[in-house]
Amino acid sequence: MDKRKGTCGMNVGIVIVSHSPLVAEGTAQMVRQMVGEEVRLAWCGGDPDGGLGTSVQAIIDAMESVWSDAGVAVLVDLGGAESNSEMAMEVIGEPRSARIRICNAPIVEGAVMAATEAAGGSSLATVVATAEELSPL
Amino acid sequence: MDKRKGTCGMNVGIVIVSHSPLVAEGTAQMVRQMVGEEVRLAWCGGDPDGGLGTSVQAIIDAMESVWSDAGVAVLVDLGGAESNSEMAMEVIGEPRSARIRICNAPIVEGAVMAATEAAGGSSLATVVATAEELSPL
Amino acid sequence: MSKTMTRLTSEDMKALIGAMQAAIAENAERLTALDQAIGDGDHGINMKRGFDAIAADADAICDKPTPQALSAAGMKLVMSVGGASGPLFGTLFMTLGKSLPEDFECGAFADAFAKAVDAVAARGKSSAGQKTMLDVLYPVSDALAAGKSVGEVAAVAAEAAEATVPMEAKRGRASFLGERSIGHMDPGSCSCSLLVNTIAAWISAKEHAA
Amino acid sequence: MSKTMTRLTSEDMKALIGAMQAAIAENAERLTALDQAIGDGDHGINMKRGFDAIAADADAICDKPTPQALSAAGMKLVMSVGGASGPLFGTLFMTLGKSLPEDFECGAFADAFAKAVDAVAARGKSSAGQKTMLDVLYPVSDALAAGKSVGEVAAVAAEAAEATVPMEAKRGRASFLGERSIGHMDPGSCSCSLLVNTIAAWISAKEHAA
Ligand SMILES: Nc1ncnc2c1ncn2[C@@H]1O[C@H](COP(=O)(O)OP(=O)(O)O)[C@@H](O)[C@H]1O
Ligand SMILES: Nc1ncnc2c1ncn2[C@@H]1O[C@H](COP(=O)(O)OP(=O)(O)O)[C@@H](O)[C@H]1O
Ligand SMILES: [Mg+2]
Ligand SMILES: [Mg+2]
Ligand SMILES: [Mg+2]
Ligand SMILES: [Mg+2]
Repeated sequence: MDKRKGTCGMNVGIVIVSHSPLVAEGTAQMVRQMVGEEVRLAWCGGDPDGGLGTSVQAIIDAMESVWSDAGVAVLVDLGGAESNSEMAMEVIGEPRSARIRICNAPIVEGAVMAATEAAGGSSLATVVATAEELSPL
Repeated sequence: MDKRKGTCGMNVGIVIVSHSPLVAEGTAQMVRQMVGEEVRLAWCGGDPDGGLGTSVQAIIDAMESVWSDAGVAVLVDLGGAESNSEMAMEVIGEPRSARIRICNAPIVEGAVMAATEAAGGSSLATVVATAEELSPL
Repeated sequence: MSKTMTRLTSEDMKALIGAMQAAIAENAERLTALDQAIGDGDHGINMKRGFDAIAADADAICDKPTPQALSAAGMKLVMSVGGASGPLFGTLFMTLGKSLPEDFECGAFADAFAKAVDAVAARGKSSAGQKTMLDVLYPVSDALAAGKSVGEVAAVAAEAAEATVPMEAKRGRASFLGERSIGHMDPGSCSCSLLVNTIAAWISAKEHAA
Repeated sequence: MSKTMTRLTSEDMKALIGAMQAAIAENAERLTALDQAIGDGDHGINMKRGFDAIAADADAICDKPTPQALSAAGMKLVMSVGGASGPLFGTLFMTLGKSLPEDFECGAFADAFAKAVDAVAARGKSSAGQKTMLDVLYPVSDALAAGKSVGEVAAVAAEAAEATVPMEAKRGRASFLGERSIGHMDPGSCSCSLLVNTIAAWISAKEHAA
């Protein structure tokens, strides 16, 4: 548990991975507005050169920055964000990767829902399920 | 048909309405990357003071800027964005409001899907249905 | 409200607008705090922006007959609030304006108010018991329809707002919290109660003065 | 590829990396144009970033034994490409590295390649016929398993890339276009064919020289 952040170290962390840095940052602001500092939150967007895309290193850094034993729920937008997040989990490796879950949920709406659930102290499984209620059919 | 923009005047226009100007702009960039200039696209985000929220006037302006007889598909994030978009449609009024549809779809993923469909010259109903395949259960 | 025919003068409307604006401004922090607990923490800011916008245009609004003035005030809220409450309060005022004759007595006002509340429910795709402003608006509407006194209506509104505390939210952002929305007053309900009480106090003061 | 045991020297690896980087750089615009037609128009940029990153670190990579060098090259792609193709090509090289013995002959290479292609399919949650790079990788894998000559394998890759033109995409961004994805070559398939042909040309040249 990270004492610096009060009780949020016990809550599931949230990572937002968009192709667009603007989408990622704006989504993070919307999440913050709902949950304040109660949830560890990190975002990344843009390929390694800053264009639209994702960077595995940036995703790894984001996942590690919100890491706690409660786990991490990851919200992604399109395909490349998902597969690069999966790669990031593999690089982080066991045992931590087992506590990182990529939500099959829309990035903006899912992030707000997941974070709100996380702020209530719910388990990783519950946080993911809450986000996924919003997911594609 | 708007001759300035080539054939895109015949395609359904896309409006992105987020609580966050960053999300709206970033989503628009992702859409542009997929469809180039083939689709009329407008975005808005932020309340009338620029905070997180939506502005009915900004939504009206966005809807009018992409208007064509082919219609307009609107992508929104959370509740307020939806009801403010409905208000914007009412202010625009009949007969044009009948050709504006708010998609029950995630804002980022839905916008990319809707715009890609619109770029193919599909009808408003098809564009909306394509976006809504991604929608909450 | 008196049982005799009433017509609000331009001065009356200005006074009412001033009173509502002041009440919202004084309570903005409280409304925002309520929204911080179960929402995104902007309800006071939103409502203040809305009523400040009405007040800024009070002269033009109050030049109109009461129904049109109410509609214009509602449209101001729609255009300025920026949150989900904007179209809802806006629809309330706009429908009231559309439904109210220029001269009206209690019964006509109660009828118009009932229509306005139904319009809010339609706009919000919501109904009673979902921990929203409707949980104040419906009881107020019933009290008006039952011909209750101004003071009684105000008390009904305050009690109804309190009664949202144990409810679980099913609409709006508070619904994201599920059971954790229980134990907090709904911000929009608090605003409704505040506005009803402000109007009631103004009417009472006016009746006393008369 | 010769039927005898092979071990790629550090110089061989460097030459192969240089050849692949050059081929991608020369064709980056074409790859990007293919992706503009049915994707987001970045495939050439992505692949170039990936192979430039490998080339920039070629000395360190090529100091390692072939299997580890392949894994390191794959990891470079993963970390630098930035698009969906990064984890896919990365997985191809990394699995090849994991599956290949230090000294290998054709059969061992074909076995390792088959495993690598299966890993790509698992990574992409995809299968043959979906208009993706797999539609080149599987035929190439089959040709290797059948012991075809280097020239034959290269021809199979080029034909397989062409054969993606009439397919409808079912994975990746091109799938958003539905039927409109028909009539364009899949960018990732084009990259695969390009790389296979580049490697084949290098091997042929080397065999001729020997
Ligand atoms: N669908 C709805 N139906 C009725 N009232 C609603 C609905 N959604 C929200 N509200 C009301 O609006 C209030 C929140 O307003 P506000 O904070 O200004 O907007 P936002 O939620 O967009 O930030 C809630 O407390 C509730 O009373
Ligand atoms: N799920 C998948 N399975 C296999 N290959 C895929 C998949 N998704 C994409 N691809 C391949 O990746 C190529 C696109 O790569 P690229 O443009 O670099 O990434 P992005 O689509 O993220 O922009 C496609 O042409 C296709 O061959
Ligand atoms: Mg709010
Ligand atoms: Mg808000
Ligand atoms: Mg691409
Ligand atoms: Mg891309």
